[in-house]
Amino acid sequence: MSKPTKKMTHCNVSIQLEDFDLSVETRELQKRGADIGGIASFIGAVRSSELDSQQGALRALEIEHYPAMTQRSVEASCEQAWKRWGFIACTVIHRVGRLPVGAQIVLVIVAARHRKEAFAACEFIMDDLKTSAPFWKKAEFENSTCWVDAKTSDTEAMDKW
Amino acid sequence: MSKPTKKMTHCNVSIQLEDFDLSVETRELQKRGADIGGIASFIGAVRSSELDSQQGALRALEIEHYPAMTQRSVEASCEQAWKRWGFIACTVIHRVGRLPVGAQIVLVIVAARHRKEAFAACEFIMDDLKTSAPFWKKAEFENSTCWVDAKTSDTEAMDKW
Amino acid sequence: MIKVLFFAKLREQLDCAAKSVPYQAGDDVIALAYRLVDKGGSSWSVLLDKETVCAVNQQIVEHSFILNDGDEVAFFPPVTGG
Amino acid sequence: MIKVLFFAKLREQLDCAAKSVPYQAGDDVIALAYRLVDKGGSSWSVLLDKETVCAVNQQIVEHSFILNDGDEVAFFPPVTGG
Repeated sequence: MSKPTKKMTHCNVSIQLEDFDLSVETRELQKRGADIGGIASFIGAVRSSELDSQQGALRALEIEHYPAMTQRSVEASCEQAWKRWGFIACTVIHRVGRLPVGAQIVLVIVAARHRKEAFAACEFIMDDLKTSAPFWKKAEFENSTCWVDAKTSDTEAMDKW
Repeated sequence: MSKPTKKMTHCNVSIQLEDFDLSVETRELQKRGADIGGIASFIGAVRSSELDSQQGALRALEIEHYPAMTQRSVEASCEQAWKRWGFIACTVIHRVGRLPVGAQIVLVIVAARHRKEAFAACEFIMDDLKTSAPFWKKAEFENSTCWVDAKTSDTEAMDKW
Repeated sequence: MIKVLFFAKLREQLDCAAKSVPYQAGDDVIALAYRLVDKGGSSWSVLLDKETVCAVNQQIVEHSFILNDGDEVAFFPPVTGG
Repeated sequence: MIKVLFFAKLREQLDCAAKSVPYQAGDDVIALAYRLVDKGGSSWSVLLDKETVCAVNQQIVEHSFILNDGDEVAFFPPVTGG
């Protein structure tokens, strides 16, 4: 990877088993400067109808990842967003392990001077993470399991940037 | 106002003096259905450099509104977004009164099946609110006060929808 | 009667938050504004500014909007919330 | 030596999470994949699928990427996080 000339300052990435709290993470970011005018955030959760399935109700997703690569991949997404929109700070948390229906999976928060940069950077990081960070979901139904297929809509979402 | 044929179900709008808590509001929305896959939110805060000013440091914003109109104006913004993106539920909180630098001003949360609708509806509601809801900011500096002028960038942001 | 409200910078400039004006059949917003300027003096001509916004019964309208007896009319500067 | 890792559905299909393969100067990713298929049998041909992703030293690369001794090579299906 080519060294950026200027380093992103406040980018906090965590890959963890534990759940997260949106307010706690947002308050941490709000401390990063009186110049923060807008904070955009996104939470992805396990939907009951994550998959159209003949296999009964979804119970949980099991999320596998590639530990040595995940952190740097997500940081690279943040770095790209930072170069484009120059936000003040961001936090990304992605959970791994077994997550039941309704559980929070991923959190992205971006604090910026103005709302436009906050929204754009937050959505970009989510879209980029979806198509480049090494996470895989296995769906657990009542009587069976299956790996979730990648969606072309995610690749298309990334192409628009 | 022409009656919509189908009414938006979960739209919670509050105009208030009190501060709000992002996690509390988000958890309320998360209860609105197991089919929620994405929650996008935005917080607007009082920036120290809200205005380029010769008048010293900004201390606070005083937010005036038109009580009889504010609620229905914000609800109309939500309704428009709901008709376009069909989200599951949304919450908008806008504070009024005197808000010191760093204080939270506005919160928009949209819960939807997919991230794309959540992001789009959340940003739309913010952009529409900025150009149509009857709120006005008065800036309080160390030795003077002045009304904040409307920004053409806000009108432009709305035009893109 | 028409109930007329003024907000924010406009309210301060006119030193007036609300007033009642007799209803005149056929008046649109701009005719009402001219009556207010005639009565109030030149400082009130701010109501005729292109950027001044008008709401009738809590909905933003064009300045050609025709009024009805009992309407609530509000004049205010461009909004700056959010 | 080249350290080779497999993830998710690929790991299950191959019933293998990691293996070591001798380094051969000049090999690119696709050459390495062919060597693994030759040795492991037809079930391993999934490595040659167009949609199979390859990362070298934790960065996604094209299948024509030239390997160096000591590289960590990972094969996996398209990612589905977020």
